[in-house]
Amino acid sequence: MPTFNMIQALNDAHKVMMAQDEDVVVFGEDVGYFGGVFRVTEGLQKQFGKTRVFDAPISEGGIVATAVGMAAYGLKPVIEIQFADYIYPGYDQIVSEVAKMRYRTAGEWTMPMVIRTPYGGGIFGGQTHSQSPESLFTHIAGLKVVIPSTPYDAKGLLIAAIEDPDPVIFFEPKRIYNGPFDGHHDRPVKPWSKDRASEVPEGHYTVPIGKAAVVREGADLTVLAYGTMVHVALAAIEEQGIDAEIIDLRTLVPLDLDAIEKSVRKTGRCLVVHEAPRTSGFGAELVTLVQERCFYHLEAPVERVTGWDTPYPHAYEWAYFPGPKRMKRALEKVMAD
Amino acid sequence: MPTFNMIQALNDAHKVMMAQDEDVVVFGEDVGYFGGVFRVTEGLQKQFGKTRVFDAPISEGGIVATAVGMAAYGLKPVIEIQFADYIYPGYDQIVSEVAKMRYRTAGEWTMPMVIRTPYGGGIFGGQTHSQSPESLFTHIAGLKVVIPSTPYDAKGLLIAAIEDPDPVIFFEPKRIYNGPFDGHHDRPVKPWSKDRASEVPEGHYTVPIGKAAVVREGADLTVLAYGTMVHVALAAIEEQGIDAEIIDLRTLVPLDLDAIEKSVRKTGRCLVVHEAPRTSGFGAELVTLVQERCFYHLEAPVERVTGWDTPYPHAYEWAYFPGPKRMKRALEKVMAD
Amino acid sequence: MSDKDPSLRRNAPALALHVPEPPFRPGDTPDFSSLKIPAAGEAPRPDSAGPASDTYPLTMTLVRVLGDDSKAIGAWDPKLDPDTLRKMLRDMVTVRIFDDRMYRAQRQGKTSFYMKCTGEEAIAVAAAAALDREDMHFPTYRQQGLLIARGYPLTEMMCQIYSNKGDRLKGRQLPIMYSDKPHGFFSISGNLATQFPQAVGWAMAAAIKGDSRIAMGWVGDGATAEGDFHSAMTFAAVYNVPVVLATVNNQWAISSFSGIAGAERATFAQRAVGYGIAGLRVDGNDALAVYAAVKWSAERARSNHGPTLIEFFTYRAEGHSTSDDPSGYRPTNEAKAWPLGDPIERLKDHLVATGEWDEDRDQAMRAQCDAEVRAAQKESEKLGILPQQGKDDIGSMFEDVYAQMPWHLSEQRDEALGEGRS
Amino acid sequence: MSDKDPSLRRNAPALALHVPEPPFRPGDTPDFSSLKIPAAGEAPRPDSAGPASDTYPLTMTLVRVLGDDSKAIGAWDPKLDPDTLRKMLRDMVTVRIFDDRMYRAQRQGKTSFYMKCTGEEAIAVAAAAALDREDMHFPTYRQQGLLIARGYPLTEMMCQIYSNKGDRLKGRQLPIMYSDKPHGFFSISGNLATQFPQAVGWAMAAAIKGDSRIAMGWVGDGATAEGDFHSAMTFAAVYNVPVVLATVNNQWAISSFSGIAGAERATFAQRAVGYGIAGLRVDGNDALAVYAAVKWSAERARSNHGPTLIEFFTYRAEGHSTSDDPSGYRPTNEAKAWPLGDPIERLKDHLVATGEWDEDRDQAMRAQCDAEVRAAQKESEKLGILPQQGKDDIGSMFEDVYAQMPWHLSEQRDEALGEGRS
Ligand SMILES: Cc1ncc(C[n+]2csc(CCOP(=O)(O)OP(=O)(O)O)c2C)c(N)n1
Ligand SMILES: Cc1ncc(C[n+]2csc(CCOP(=O)(O)OP(=O)(O)O)c2C)c(N)n1
Ligand SMILES: [Mg+2]
Ligand SMILES: [Mg+2]
Repeated sequence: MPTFNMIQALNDAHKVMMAQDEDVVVFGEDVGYFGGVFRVTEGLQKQFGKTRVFDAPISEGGIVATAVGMAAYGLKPVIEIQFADYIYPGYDQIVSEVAKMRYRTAGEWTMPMVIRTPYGGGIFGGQTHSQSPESLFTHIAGLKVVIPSTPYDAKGLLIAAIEDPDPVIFFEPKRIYNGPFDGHHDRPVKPWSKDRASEVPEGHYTVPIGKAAVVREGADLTVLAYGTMVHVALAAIEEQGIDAEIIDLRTLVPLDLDAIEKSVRKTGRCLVVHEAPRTSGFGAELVTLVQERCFYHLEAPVERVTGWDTPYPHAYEWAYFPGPKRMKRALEKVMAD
Repeated sequence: MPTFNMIQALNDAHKVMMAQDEDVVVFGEDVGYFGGVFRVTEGLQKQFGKTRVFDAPISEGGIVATAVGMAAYGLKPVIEIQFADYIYPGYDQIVSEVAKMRYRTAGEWTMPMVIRTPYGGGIFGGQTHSQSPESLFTHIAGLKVVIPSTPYDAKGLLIAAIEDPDPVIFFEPKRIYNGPFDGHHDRPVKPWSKDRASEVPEGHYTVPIGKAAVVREGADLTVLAYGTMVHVALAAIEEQGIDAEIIDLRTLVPLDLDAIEKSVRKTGRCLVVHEAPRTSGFGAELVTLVQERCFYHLEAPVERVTGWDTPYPHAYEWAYFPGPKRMKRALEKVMAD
Repeated sequence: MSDKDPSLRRNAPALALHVPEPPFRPGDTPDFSSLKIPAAGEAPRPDSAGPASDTYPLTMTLVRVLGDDSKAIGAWDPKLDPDTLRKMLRDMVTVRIFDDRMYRAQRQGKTSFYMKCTGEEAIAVAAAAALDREDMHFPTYRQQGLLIARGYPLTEMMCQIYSNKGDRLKGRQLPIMYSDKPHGFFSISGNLATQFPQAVGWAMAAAIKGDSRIAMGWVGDGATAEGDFHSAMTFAAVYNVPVVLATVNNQWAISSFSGIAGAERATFAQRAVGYGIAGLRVDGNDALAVYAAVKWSAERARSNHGPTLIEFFTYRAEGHSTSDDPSGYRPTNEAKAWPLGDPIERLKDHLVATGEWDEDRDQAMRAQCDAEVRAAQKESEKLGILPQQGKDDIGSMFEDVYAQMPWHLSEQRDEALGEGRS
Repeated sequence: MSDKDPSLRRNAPALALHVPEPPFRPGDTPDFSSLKIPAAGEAPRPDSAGPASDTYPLTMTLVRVLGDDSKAIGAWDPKLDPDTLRKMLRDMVTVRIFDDRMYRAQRQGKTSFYMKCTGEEAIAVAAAAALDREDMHFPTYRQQGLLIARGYPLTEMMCQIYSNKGDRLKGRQLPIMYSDKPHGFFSISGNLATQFPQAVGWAMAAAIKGDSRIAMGWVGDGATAEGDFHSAMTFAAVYNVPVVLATVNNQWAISSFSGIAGAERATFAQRAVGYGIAGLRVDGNDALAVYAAVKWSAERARSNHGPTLIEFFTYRAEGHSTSDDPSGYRPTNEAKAWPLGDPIERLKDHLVATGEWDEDRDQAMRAQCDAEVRAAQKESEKLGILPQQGKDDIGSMFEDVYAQMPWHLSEQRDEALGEGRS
């Protein structure tokens, strides 16, 4: 089995699907000859030709809009938005068109497409290369929202997303493209090759959309996380010596509520973790669901660990990023109450 | 004291501020000669001239962007987005520019502007004249989000918004422009003139941003609502004979958390109400805050009454709108638990 | 306090903001005598496979075929056979009658909303005739003529307008937001201009697949200001996309005249020059000119010579929609004063002038169309009108959000059904 | 399964997608001999108060002033005095040295990111010289020359780059995202093209207020594809806005050549024609031509004759940023092969050719600039480099989100301070 980092895993998912399905086309800024600024589409143009893999004008709105037209024709566009921070010029087409097409045409036109985009902090990218806008998509009926946290899941989820009959916003945690990150920015970077999840099967396989993964079983606390924060959370509970169950949501919409309920009923405590700003972040929906469904099982308020309600400030990368200290305080709180 | 409906009250707020402050300019689609499709800006062009009140090209992005430039110059733009459903082409400028300008320039450039937009259902407007996208703005640090529910508040809040040093997204509940609405669409429409809140003082006054209003005191339940739903909630608790305290939030960001906490601590139960779709709606943030802050006072899970997680379907106006029946079931649930 | 300090500047003149104003407002007497209308037959017709720059002069004039004597004249005369012309006339008349009936139905409370295309019937009807049946349209809400010309059942349209049991869109869309794949009519969006770059995307897909079908995108003069217009033009130009991009310049966008979209300085066709693609400006009330221009552009696209932007110059003869009263912003008799005439009368006059039509046949045809529309209305009203809808099959509201209904929508459906029963 | 059914179509040709490809890729030998470069002095200079259409021929050529003999020639010669020229040369040299030092600082780990404007120095520097000091720029990240030409302290720029204690933006912005109101330099945005319509809005405000200051907006060739470009052009045209809109066509947008933004079919200046505003296409490596074009456009704007779109044709001589390695997508020697030369050498040669400069003075000036940049670097590094930042004054992170800090940010600040202490 090959050992892949997340970029290679995503690249491989493209290759598998482009070879399997002639209707899959890939475009976006710099994705063609160059293979994308994070190199996720490297080699695709060479292998599949310029009319299936090509550079797009710098117009996120135009990229999404033409993908809508292509999906209406019957293709399956897999488009890249270079950074999630730049998805907003395409927001109208995503919200008003992509998300609502199946509904408003009663299924006559559907929008099978994947909108891939790197998101999140941890790379000193400043205000416009660090954002985590996922909750802005979870509010939009008709979209699925997927976020992998390992090479294995990245490939399997991307294949599932391409095969999905509905549009998928596919957020890629760029901080962990090359290796998992435990939140300790002052420690040496670990490559994926040292991690079991970098063993990625060849060829076609899927990780189902809508299914969370229990990445660590535990009895005393349920931690809900996704993307980079799965790794930060894992490290934090080990450091704090808490027997927590960690659920990697993997899909935000549709959410695997069963997995969450089952765990919280067991542990009686819950901590929700994300990089995005706190107010109206997806954590709010998670906390709300947990208190709606598990109210009488809760021994303490559900806590949130999040980014701050500010833009992402360049020099304060590690004061903004919800790292081990923020985790520690929240863990202490949720366990103490 | 004149008796105004909400449109007249908003119109009057413009007049007061345009007369008082030469830097206030008003533009948007059809707002000039015609006075706007809902007539909120009627007569302003005649009174203040074409260079202070004018029609804009159909480009919500351009409208917001030029307002950014004007605010940078030192003007105070008050712009209209014809329907909230059409705000998305301006979303990038709002999220990336308006919201972040003060922060990224450390206060060198500020964005005092008001983005007014009619929102919400109840008028058979179908998918694209009925949306309630407020939560998409509450997640964006740097924006204030205001929603009035009466003519008195509409004028006072709009004046406060124009005077505010920061950008305000000002959502106007279009269903109650002409009269309050209790959710019973089959009953005759009541005009504002029959309501005390239509007594609107002449001249300048403000309703403070960031302060909720307790529109009904009560002991057994706290209902958090805004916009049209304030009136629906009032009617519903009367019909159910519940001694509920109803809080009209009026401002979503910054939220009047004190008012909420105080009330929930007293009542021990809480119901959150909005028209917007449920998942990641602003209700999620409200529920989360209540359970974070009042966990040990809660006698039952906080409930949500919301629109559905679907687009707003034309013919199903009243099956979509969170009306008396949805209120009733939620009230029963939150009181029974 | 604003930033400006005029004292900073020596003796520079004061800057001034120009706010465009239409020539006539309520109370004025509309007078279009100063409008320069090129004579029919004057415009040259370049080779459809030629360089885009050959068309640039055509972006600043008007392609017109029907002369004052109602004869077809010049290089753009498509030389259509009389049957085709008679079908076009019939389709246009049907559109007009359909609009009148449905407008009235809205006024009678049978539905919530309606939009007419009065005065613009030639555009969609002749475009439908000029494209192939398999080509795909990405329309706005004023291209009902496409559906009617392609033979879409009137009853289907009406059921959509009534959101009734026969509505294939299950009551989910505002009236007139049709969608029909078999008739090559893409779902109309309430969000202006979104369809314009989508048309380009569809045509890109056709090109990727080596198909031979092309796409035609539609947008109003006002909506050209949206960023999506620019996306469409840019992508169409970059990838030499086989698409026909049409701007219907009916000179109004609700209450804003076309100057607010930039028409004081440039024609809408002229935008093509900026991107180096072909552009044509066409008398939109001249069905033959419309046909000829679309045919030319389709030929160009289909032979891989690239996209064309066409401006159809016309006049919105009625209110924007049933929610609009244009007497608030323009003279009530402006439509009558508009010099390019009624497209239906102009085509009829042409047929009469060429001996292919007469008053009797015209009356009979109109009576027939009227009867058809009435019959369709009766038929569709059997399936219900809007005020009766929205009570049954509430569960359907939760379908088609996704291919498979996820748990949260099933739960909400059950809640909604519970409400329905309570 | 796609929709297409080619059998539907008789013998129509297969459609094909054209995907633009740059002339040279890694491994190729760049050869620009087929590039048509108009001779200096050839382009006519219309009256700046004349109709926009007078400029249309100028959108498809190049305004050039510096001839092969390094003499200034033709109607566009701005006839600048030697002191002004020497200042421009000095500013350009300073920019180049500054870029080199800061690039190196990034490579040394002193900061996270840097972007050079090598080869494009003439554009910002000459534009700064041509506009009035009070006019407002809405720049992109490659107009550091504006700040340097306007005398903004190099230390301030460097402190921003290091996000250090001296950074007036409090470490919040990515390096090179400067902002300085007193120097008429609007906050650079990471979101491409957003500033372009903002410039138009600022100039609209100036016009509303009867001010005499104008605005200048900047955008790259690649970023012209954004909807914001269209907003800027539309609003500028509609309201006859006193703004100069500049597109710096350096032929690359990261790895995408300008063909991906539409340059195969039209120049970027030509976009002006589509909106009916003035347009100029200028040799961006010719400081005199840049100066003359901006001066002309400023005159036009200031006398209420409306906006101008200028395309500065140049070449991005280095990588996009410190994150980019251009050898992955273009020949490494392409910059050298680029025929329009180095703007610094060209201006220097002109000064030498006119007897206003010599090698010795040049060496001395460069040494001086170098010393100044080094001194500034030393000075600013005293206030810290990036790796040391982000630990102190964590509370400042919560300021300036709003004018008054709301409760939720105070709470979060306290949390953050708690973390800082723990
Ligand atoms: C994005 C967006 N903004 C605003 C509107 C509201 N609106 C509906 S129609 C219209 C005018 C459109 O004018 P035009 O494009 O000229 O088309 P016409 O109605 O004349 O056919 C406006 C502003 C909308 N539907 N979508
Ligand atoms: C809205 C947006 N999309 C994408 C990007 C990523 N990006 C940064 S610079 C760049 C290329 C810009 O090229 P161009 O406009 O030609 O300017 P240049 O770098 O050549 O000066 C891209 C795609 C961005 N910053 N903003
Ligand atoms: Mg129009
Ligand atoms: Mg460039």
